Amino acid sequence: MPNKITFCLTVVFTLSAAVAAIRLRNPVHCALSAALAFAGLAVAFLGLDAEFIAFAQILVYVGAISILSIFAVLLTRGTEVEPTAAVFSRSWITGIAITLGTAAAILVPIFSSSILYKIAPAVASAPVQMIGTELMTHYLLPMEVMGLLLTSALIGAVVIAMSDRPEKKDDSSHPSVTRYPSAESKPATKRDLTTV
Amino acid sequence: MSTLRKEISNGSFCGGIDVDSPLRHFSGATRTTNTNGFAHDLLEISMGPHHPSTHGVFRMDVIVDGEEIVQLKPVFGYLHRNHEKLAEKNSYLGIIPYTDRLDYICSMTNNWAYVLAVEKLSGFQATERAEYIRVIVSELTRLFNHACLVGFLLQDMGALGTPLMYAFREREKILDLFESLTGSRMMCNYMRFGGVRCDLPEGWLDEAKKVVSDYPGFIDQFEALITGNEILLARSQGVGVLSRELAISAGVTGPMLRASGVNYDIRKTDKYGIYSRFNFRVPLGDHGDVFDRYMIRVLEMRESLKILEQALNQIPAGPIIDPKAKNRGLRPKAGEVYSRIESPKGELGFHIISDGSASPYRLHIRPPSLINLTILEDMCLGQTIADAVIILGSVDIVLGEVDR
Amino acid sequence: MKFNFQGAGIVRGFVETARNFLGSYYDPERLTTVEYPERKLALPENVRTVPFLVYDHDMSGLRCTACKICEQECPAACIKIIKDTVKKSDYLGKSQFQPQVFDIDIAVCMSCGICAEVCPFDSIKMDQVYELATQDRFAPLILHKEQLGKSNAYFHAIHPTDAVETDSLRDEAKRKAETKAAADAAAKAAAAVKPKPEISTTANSQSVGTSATANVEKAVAT
Amino acid sequence: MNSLDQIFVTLKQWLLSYVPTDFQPVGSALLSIVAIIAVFGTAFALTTILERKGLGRIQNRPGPNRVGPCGFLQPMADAVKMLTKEDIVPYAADKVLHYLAPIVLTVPIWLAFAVLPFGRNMSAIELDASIVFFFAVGSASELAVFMAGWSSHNKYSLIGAMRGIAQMISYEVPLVLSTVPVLMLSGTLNLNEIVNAQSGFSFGVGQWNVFTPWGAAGFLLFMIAATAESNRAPFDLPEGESEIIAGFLTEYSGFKYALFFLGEYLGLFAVTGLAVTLFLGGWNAPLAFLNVVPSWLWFFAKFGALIAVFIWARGTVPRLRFDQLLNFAWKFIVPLTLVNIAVAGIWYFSSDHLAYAVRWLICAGIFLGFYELLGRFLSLKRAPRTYRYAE
Repeated sequence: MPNKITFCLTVVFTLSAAVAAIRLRNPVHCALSAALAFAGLAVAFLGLDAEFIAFAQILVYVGAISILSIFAVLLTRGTEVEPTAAVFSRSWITGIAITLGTAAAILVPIFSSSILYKIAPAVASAPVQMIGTELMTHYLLPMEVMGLLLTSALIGAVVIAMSDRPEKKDDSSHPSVTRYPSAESKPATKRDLTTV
Repeated sequence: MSTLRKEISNGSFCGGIDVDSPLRHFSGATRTTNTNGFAHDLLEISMGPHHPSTHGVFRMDVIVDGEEIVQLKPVFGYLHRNHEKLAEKNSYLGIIPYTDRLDYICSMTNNWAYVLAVEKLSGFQATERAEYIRVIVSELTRLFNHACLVGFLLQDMGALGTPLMYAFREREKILDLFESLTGSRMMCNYMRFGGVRCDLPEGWLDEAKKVVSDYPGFIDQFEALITGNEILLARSQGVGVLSRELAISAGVTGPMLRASGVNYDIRKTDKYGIYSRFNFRVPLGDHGDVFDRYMIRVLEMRESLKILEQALNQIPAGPIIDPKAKNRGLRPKAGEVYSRIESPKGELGFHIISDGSASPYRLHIRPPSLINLTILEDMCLGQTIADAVIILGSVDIVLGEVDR
Repeated sequence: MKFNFQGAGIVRGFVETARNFLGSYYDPERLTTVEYPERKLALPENVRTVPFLVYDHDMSGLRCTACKICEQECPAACIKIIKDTVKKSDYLGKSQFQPQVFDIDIAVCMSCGICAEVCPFDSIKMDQVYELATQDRFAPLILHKEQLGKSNAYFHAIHPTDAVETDSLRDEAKRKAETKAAADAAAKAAAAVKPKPEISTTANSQSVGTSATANVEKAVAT
Repeated sequence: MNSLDQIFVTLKQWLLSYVPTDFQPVGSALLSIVAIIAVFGTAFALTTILERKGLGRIQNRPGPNRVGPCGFLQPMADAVKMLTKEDIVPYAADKVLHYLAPIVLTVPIWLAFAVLPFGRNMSAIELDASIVFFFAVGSASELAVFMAGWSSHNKYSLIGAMRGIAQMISYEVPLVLSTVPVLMLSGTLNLNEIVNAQSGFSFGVGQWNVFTPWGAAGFLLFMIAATAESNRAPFDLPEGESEIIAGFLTEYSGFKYALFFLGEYLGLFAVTGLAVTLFLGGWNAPLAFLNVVPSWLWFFAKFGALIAVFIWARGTVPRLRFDQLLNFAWKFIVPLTLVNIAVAGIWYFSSDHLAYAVRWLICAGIFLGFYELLGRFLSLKRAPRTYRYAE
């Protein structure tokens, strides 16, 4: 019974955070609400006794992904809300179509899956050690492929970021020197300086 | 493009603010495009006049791109106290205490610069002993000014006051000397036309010798604490580079100029007072960056110690003031004079025009802090906010002197 | 002796701060703070804060003659003097004005000591009190004659060298004045035979004049 | 000896015996919470005063010594001052986020203490992946820093916040990576088991991880990353008082500021506790005969010593610049942690073939060689300077 209450609370919390993430007008608020929704998901995982997944969810999604989305929001400078902007996007019909399609794509396999008719094991725990062993043996190839993909993405990001900054000009061509026109014409010698 | 314009005219830098908010004009942000065509925001920050590291009430109007400075406007005048105008109402003697308050760290050198100008105007000559005393107190001033400067510089760099406290510990010893000599620690009001106000108290020379002989230990300690520190090197080398040409054409003087590699020290070029009798060298830097300015000050402290050792040993007995020199009710004949000395911060000059009355017709001060500050933007462009703070720290300004 | 590995500079800094930290427990050089209200440093003799007026014996013996030189010379213009209407006899026997009002606004005073330097009568001197804070920033910071007047003994206590020198100068001036007075009395006695009253006044003012010059020189020289 | 060692465990069991069986798990949790809040709340108060006194001593001055005996009531005075100060919220601030930020910082940090073993049988909850839990709850502090800086609507705050997030994300990587060798060689993610793995003695000296080359290197790297992660000098850029006033804290006052202050110190305590647990043998005694001293006392002794190191660093080094800070993380610390993982692998696989001392020297040599080379390479631009003198 207490588990069910916890579950319901978590569901309400997570869903409202998710709705807020979509509906709030300020993108920064949206990003923070998304972080809350991620945290709610982590609690749901905990309710399933999947400790490792729950902590990884917080570590990766709350700690990194949401921060990244905040960075993205700030860098694209989308935080200004125009007062005249419509609440709904004009392309909402397309949006609904995509949403329904995605939901169907997820829901159909779930309902047709045999998992629904399985009886849940008494202790549904996945020890960390088991996860690690499985990742390193059975799922080694997918993991390596993912690692490769992420690395190449990382390198790509670095390359894009590197070309952003123009080469620094050297000091001799500093534009402000020309503000003092006598600078080039007068060589600095001791004699020049001693005259008052 | 139209939305872009709108955002510029809205001028707010990030969310959380209503476009109709009366506060929106506080945030001045403009949008530019860089070479790659990415649009990005410029942020205007008003650093100061109430800012922890602007060394008083000084303001830097900074426009940054990220943390990189693209424009910097120094704004001063917040500490303007009318010293030059006050001088026109005061007697020549009564101006001396006001000079204490220009560069309130180094009252002795300020006194000297002013007194030297009046002596030049009225033809007085300081006595032999007074000349030695002047050199001694001025070099002591240079010692603790440089110590404090490097302390403040490291404070600006975030060293939480430890180097500053060590510098202050040594400064206290010198201030104690000044207190027993002149009666005041900082506002010494010590020099007079033709000499100095009072003679050295008994045992003062021995105490001064002790302070001077202990001082190298302090510099060694200080250098062990910080000079080799990799963070200091990384923070200060190549930061705030001031080229030799720019330094000369902008009229920069003092350790800042010498850090840029220009051999110019008024103690050597003008040989005012009795500096020609002492054997000392002028350290010169090659890079003109913050680290060179730091090192030049450290090295100058060591050279000042040499002068002090010679002066303390050679000081003759005799009168401390020329009895012919008139201090109260001085009315120098009409004329104009400019006199300068090497103050710890640079060339400190006094330009006095006398109309023969009891007060100067006009007194103008050439403050090294102000002149050295004018090129702040040139040193800061392309650097970050954190750099601007230490570049300002390395200029060595005292706002009392900048704003007068 | 210098090890140069990466980070050596930082390590040396750590050693230095550790030395200072440990040193603060046994080396007074490394714990220089003076805990002020409990412990006060002895002030050097030359220390000056705000001016005070010296009197001999009691307030009626105030040395000030309301000559207003200090008022004129004060760079901050913080001194206000109003002459009394009646003259009193000073220590030389010469009748002099005393100040009816002598106010110093120590909120304005910048403790430069020029008033003490220019005073020809050794009357105004620099005090050494430094706990001057008040709760009201106007009235209590204007010191009146009664607060400013302090005894010669106090002067001796805070500036012994200067006080001894001043006293010897004053004693000498007094002795001279007495000799003069005696000479004058003799002259008077002689003049009683042949009366010529103008001489005595001239002689008297002459004697005051010399003592004043001597004092000015002394004030400049110290 | 055993009774003193287990005194808190016994006390808790004795108290729980008065609680109905159904509520015992809740009661146990509540007791642990009370104990943790009491102990680390006191530690917070003590650290603030001891830090100021220690810094004072470093700077040739006695530090605060006016309030109470030797100034030890100063935290009380500070608390009274903080709580009675006006709580100012800027007009243009995002009020909800401005209000929530200190809470978001402080609350998750308390959770981190749940998994730390403070003594034998003394950890609040036993988790299989307790170190993952620790890092997970710690990651919320980045959000709090961002919320505080962004919601204040102050330029300094915003700069501080951006510095804060970039710094904390960058240093989270080496922080986690530097713990990897320990996890590899202990073969567990459970902090209690990691401590148990260090409980042996060889020649009477504790088998702590820090006494191995990869452990010593990992410890140093972990401490550097922890300093940055908890925004302490020389990595206090998000606050950087000489540059950006107080960074993301600029617009905070009164109670909220106090909460931030508390949160920062608790974060420091948490990572320090983790450093003790991972590298310094947790609650184990350093020498075999010192086992008589209660285990929790050992934990807090090591904890205090590490806090002192943080204070010492704060009194010594200047602050880095922002780009240097990130370069230091990505170009120096992260590669070194990776090298250290490799060194740990070499250490593990060479155990059968080489003598202990040889193994030690080889592993230390590899790490130090990389350290020196990488350092040289990164500071190539800096040549030693000489200065000319003019006569």
